[in-house]
Amino acid sequence: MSQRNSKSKLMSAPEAVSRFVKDGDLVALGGFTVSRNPMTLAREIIRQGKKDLHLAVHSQGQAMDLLVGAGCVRRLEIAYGGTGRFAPTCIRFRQAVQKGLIEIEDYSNFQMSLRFLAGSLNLPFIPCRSGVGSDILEKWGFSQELRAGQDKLPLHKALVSPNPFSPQQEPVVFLPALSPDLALVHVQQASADGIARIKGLKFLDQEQVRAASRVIVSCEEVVPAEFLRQDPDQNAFPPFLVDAVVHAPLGAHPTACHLFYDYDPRHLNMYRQQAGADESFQQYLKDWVHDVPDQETYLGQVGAVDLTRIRANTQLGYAPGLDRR
Amino acid sequence: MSQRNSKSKLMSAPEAVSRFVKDGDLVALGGFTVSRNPMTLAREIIRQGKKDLHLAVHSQGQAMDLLVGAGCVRRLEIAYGGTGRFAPTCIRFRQAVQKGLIEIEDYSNFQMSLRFLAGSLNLPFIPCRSGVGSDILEKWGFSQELRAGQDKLPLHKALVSPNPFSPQQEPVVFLPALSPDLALVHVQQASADGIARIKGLKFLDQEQVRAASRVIVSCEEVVPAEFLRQDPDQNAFPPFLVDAVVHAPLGAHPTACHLFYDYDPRHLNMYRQQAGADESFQQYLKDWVHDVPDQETYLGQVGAVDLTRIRANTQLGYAPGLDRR
Amino acid sequence: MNPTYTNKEMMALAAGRLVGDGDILFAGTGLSMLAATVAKRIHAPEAVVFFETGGIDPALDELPLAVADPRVMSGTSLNSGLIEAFAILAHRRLRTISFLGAAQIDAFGNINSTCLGDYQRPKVRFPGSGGACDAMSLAHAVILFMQHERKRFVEKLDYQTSPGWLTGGNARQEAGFQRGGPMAVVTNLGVLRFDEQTKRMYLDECFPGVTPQEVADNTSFALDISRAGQSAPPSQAELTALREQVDPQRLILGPLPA
Amino acid sequence: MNPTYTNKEMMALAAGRLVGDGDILFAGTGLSMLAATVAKRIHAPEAVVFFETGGIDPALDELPLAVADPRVMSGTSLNSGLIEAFAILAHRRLRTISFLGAAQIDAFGNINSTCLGDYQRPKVRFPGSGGACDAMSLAHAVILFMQHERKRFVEKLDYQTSPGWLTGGNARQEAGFQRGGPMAVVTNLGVLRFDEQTKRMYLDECFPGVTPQEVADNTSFALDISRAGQSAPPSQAELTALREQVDPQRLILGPLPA
Repeated sequence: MSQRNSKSKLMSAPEAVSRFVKDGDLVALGGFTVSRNPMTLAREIIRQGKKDLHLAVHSQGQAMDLLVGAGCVRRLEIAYGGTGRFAPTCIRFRQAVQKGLIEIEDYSNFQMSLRFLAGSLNLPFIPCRSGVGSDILEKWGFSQELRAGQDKLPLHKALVSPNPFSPQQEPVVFLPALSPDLALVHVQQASADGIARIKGLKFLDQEQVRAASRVIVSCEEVVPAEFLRQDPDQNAFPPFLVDAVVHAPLGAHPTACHLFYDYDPRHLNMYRQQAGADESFQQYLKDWVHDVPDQETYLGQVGAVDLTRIRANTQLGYAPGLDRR
Repeated sequence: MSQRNSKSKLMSAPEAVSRFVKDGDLVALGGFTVSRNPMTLAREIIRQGKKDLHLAVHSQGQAMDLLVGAGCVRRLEIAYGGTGRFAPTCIRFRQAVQKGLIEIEDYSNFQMSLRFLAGSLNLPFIPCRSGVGSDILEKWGFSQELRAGQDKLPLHKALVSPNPFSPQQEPVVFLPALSPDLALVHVQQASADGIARIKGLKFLDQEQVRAASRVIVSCEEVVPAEFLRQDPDQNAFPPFLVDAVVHAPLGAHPTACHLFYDYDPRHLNMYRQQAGADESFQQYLKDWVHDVPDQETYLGQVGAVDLTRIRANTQLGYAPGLDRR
Repeated sequence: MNPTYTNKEMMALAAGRLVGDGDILFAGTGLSMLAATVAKRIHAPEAVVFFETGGIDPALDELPLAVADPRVMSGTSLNSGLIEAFAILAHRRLRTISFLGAAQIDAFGNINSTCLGDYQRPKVRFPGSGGACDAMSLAHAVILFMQHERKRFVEKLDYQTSPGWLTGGNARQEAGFQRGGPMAVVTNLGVLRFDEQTKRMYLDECFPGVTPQEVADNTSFALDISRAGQSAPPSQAELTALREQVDPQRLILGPLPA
Repeated sequence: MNPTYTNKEMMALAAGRLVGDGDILFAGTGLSMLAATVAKRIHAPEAVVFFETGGIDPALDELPLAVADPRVMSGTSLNSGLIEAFAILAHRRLRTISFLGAAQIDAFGNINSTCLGDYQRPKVRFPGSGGACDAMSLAHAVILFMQHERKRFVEKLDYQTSPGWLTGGNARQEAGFQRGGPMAVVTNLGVLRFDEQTKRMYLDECFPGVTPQEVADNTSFALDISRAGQSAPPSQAELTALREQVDPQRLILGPLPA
């Protein structure tokens, strides 16, 4: 019948963040360590001074570290904070935890993934075979008291219980479902009405979007919906779950976006150096976030040389021969 | 490094079935009602006289009905048996249940899907919010006694238990994971080493394959692995889970295979008529299974006219204007 | 003078009228497909049709005859998995409306699509739940299609495939369901709804030419007919949309009125 | 005369030697990537490398520096989801071998990659489990990389991120794990394994030039060194594969030997 919903959800990053990010939100970040971090959106959140965010991530790198470092985050549920060789442990994350600036709850990657999956499927909880005997189950970052008074937190971090379906009744792990208020993801292509396409690894972006109550998608390219409908097998999630589409070229920089650009080793090394001390980190925030009102200004500051250096080979998806030391 | 496993798993349907299908196997069938049923493989299983199969399906049509009708099936776990307008209830399935020829256990579609998902993820079980208060939970087809003595059956069909993570402790449904011995799926493209691509809806084929101990894939086209590796986002499951690749053009006929051919209304209507009585069904089995040693002979019998009539429009994926009455 | 129409046409249109703009419609095949697509044509252009098989918002240039018909995979915004489709059905932020048929229904809108007689050795076997139990458990609301006969509107189901309002009152909430339940039953005689408090079925509208008593006579359980109004007959615009755009081949509508 | 080599080269090769042909290798970055790919080059051509992020069997024309590096998505047989990757790790029909590093290890191969000091207010915070707890729980076997220092080989972990043999003996099985556990620990001094019965760590091989006593001296807990043999030094073929094919840019290997 080819009669289509064409309501445009296209808007600027400032509009999307001011309309759909609320202080105190439970926020899922898409991407993974050095790939497809929603950086344009994270910088805008910092500029707008959002606070008391409760982040829920599996393995996250740059976006999480920047939000934590900028003081936007109160609570963090996480499996891994690092950017590979550039920062085996995320630097501001490490300092915030060591100084007790944020409340933290640790899970494993599979556990966090399953929790998002359960949230996305409306399952009450999800059991798994990972983690019996570990301190992940023993040591709780969010106490039982805190949990009892908080509708964003399940009663228990996790439970160990016998498997009711096996004669051995072996212990298995029950994990609470995770349903964020908001998911932020950066994708390669989206249409104005919210159809999205992710190329290369999708990590957990789809489950995070489907588990969330609100969704902001930033994208490298805005493309016609009809183009995306020609091969719907490749699309990522139902458009009616998307609240805002933000056109943000290089929106994952300095992390990578498969088929568009590689991670930026120079920027990530610079970040590592500046993030190490409070003063130089504040300077980084000033130079790269607060004094940079929009994505165009940001890209101008990165510069044509570095942007060209990291440009992805269209067949390989990354920048072959890039100096990554 | 581009150094590749190139061990070929290509073999004929008779070889694949004789090597990888065993009497008594717990078998998952891919596809859904009128689409991508593994028909070439089902017919070969009947010709080889495999027996006591325990089928596990969500919504299945033609392949399930044929295997049940031919007497290969002892047990069936199912959510739905039908082929849309051609047989709102599968005909031999209905008769087999009414006559007590097979043991049957009913679940809902979401429940069966979640059970396969749990099997594919090595979860001990999976909880959901679907079915409290229904006879699906109350009435068991496989008794507790039968289950206790059977390593292919979990102790319980399902359990209702309080949600341990919510203050309300509302009742939720626990479902046992499902890990078949064998999965049979028909796909559009596969390489000799077992990389597979499914176009259009994938139903639960991926979860079924990943949950299984053995896997036979039949395909419309055998294509070079290098072609499939150029866009790995579109591939379906890890090749090292595949035991046999069977080249079977029109291998889902008379059900549809998106982008290749539509369902065959003439054949399905003929089947409906012949399946209604025992004698005429035996004639159908003789004409379309036993007397047809291989796929080429089968296609010759379907004939060029009907095959052309159902040929899919390459843009739409089905045969527009096909007489489907 | 009103145009002539068939019973199936009236049913499809009556159900379609219950759809709101922006609703996310979980469609089966048959009448439910007609109801969903005709609503989208007429008064709910922002409604989205999707299928349990995972086809989201297909072009529907031709009517699918099954939820796995290749016509549900073409021109979609997304070809998702089976599991994800049920997740959409259950999504707390979406007003999802499911359409279902059944073999039997009771006074609280619980339905049977599994069998007549004993479960182990039934007199008649039907296809089974499919997604029906899930839709009745998880959707925001469900619209049921039934043939209105005493043997189908029964005091007690032979098999309760899908939970409606269970035993009525708060029973559904106490069973742990977060939302949902049947909102209406559309039959060949009229439209029935469920009392706010008791959750027991009552007659809301009779189709033109049908009397409330006729509906009660075709119902095995006691039916409140005191609130019954009359359904508006199909308008010319409704019939035109249904006949010319939704099912021009009359694959589901069947023969035109005599 | 044997060729000269660095400690990292010896570690990568020693771990690579533990890989069997046809193994499904769950690789992290750093040394584990080198071990997996060099094994595939030398003696295990049918081995398959995959990543927790979902990249299965990538071309690896260049070394990834993180498991989400776009180099793990290119030329793969499948770009799967994160969840599916862990499912592969756990698949009963696959001999999956995982490579992990850690900050601390105890005598039963339990590891810490979370923090030193109190969990709530740690002295040093590390990245966290990532997939480590899952690999130790679900893989067929795990090979661990460690710097051999007393502060890392400890009597009691500050935080037990990932379950190894737990308290030894049958403890792992009793905790419900279906398989797995650490098979070896490769350090800068040698290769350690776990006793069949007690599951306690013992020294299996010293690297050339290292004495068993040196290993014991760098271990805080009592270590059985009575069974220690000597590792073969890297062959020229091994070094050539590692240096010329696996990490020609020496991104992970670091400087060449002096």
